[in-house]
Amino acid sequence: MAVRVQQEDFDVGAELLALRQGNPKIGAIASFVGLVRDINEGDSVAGMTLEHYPGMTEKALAAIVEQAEGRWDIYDALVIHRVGDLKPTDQIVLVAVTGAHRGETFAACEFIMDYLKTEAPFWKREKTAEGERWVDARESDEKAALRWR
Amino acid sequence: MAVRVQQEDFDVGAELLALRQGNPKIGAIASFVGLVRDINEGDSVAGMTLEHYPGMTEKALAAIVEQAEGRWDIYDALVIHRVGDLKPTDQIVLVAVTGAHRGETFAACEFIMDYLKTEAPFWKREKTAEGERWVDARESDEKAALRWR
Amino acid sequence: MLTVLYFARLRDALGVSSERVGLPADVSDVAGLVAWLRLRGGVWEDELAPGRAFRVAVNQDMADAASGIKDGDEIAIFPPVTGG
Amino acid sequence: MLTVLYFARLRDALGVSSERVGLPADVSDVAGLVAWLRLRGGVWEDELAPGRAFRVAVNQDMADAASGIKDGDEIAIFPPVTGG
Repeated sequence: MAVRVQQEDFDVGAELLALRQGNPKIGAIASFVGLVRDINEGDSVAGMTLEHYPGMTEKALAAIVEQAEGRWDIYDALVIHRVGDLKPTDQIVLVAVTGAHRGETFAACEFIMDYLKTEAPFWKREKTAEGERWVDARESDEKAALRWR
Repeated sequence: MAVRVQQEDFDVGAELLALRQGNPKIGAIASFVGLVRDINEGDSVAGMTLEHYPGMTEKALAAIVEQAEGRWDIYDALVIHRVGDLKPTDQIVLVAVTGAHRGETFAACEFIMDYLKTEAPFWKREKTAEGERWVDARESDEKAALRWR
Repeated sequence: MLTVLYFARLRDALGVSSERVGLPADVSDVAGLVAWLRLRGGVWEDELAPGRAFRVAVNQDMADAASGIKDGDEIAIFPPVTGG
Repeated sequence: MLTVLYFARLRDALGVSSERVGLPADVSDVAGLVAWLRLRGGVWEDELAPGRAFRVAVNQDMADAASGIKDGDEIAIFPPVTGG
């Protein structure tokens, strides 16, 4: 398991390759990439700043991945989440899960994303034409996390 | 939408980048990579040959992607499936789906994989220590496809 | 005439990958064609017996027993698929 | 002493990112600490009012109203998270 919080961008292809290297029992890799969109809540977005709670963020992400590992038969999981200033089309987050079969890797990958959205201390501040604003939490994210209970 | 059946390997990072390039409304990319494992049904596997039905394969894959596009609010989808001789750790298949939000992209990506497994005319022939054998279809794959009905 | 294609394990078992056959007079659907092929006996009777797992496509679309067949069609018979 | 951290919109609204406070004598859980902070009035009363959406972590673990607090703890108060 690896969890990284960083300002730098990441190379999805290289990360997936590193994650599966050396384990010929892996038959499945499910992954998710979150990107900055140029629009949110109907307003055009010029960029955003991602704030986090250093120390707790890494701890929370590791706990989420551990839950996934306890729940599904997977081999490994990787979470990379960026912080700092980002602009539209920039990558925000990568979650990748390896396993023998696809069902477990899909479920674990989606579970990690859903929990990350509601449990990991990150906050987005958007730049729009009307100025900067903190992004509000979405009820749909709460619901997405609740369905795994 | 793009569907490719090819002998050559593919570069996941480059494919995902190409898929999202030019659309800053994309907030989510769910993807799946299937790999050749060195073990199956308890036997060690030295390699496999993937046969397909040229013409129908591409048509079947396109029909599956169209179903996904009709069912979920996604932007684009890509399916690459290799044929010919492959060895353990080789990439077999890539399915990638872009959209505004993660829920739709996860669902569409898993749907495409589940249908590909039961509807697209590919057949695997494995090389084991006891010789070559055709891989049997799995009941679990039938069940995985049925849950989308 | 029909083009009939066989793939994978079924092609190996039947020993033929493709053939051209005249549309038999009383065959108008997949069930009829399969029954007609079974009349060849031997491996044909075994492999295409009711209850054996095989799939049929008509003109590159998945078909079922009731799917119609007409002159000029491309029929394919193959085992359940195992890609991905 | 407690270390109390504030993040994101709450930090901006309260105008403080971190402070060190003596553990108030009658405070033993998250609910007690929040009630004590509300006594500061003004934005504290507004932002930490019952029904407002905020989260509290104790020693970097998500906590709830009943979670215990003891001398030396690191408490963080922040809005619902919006990463990913």
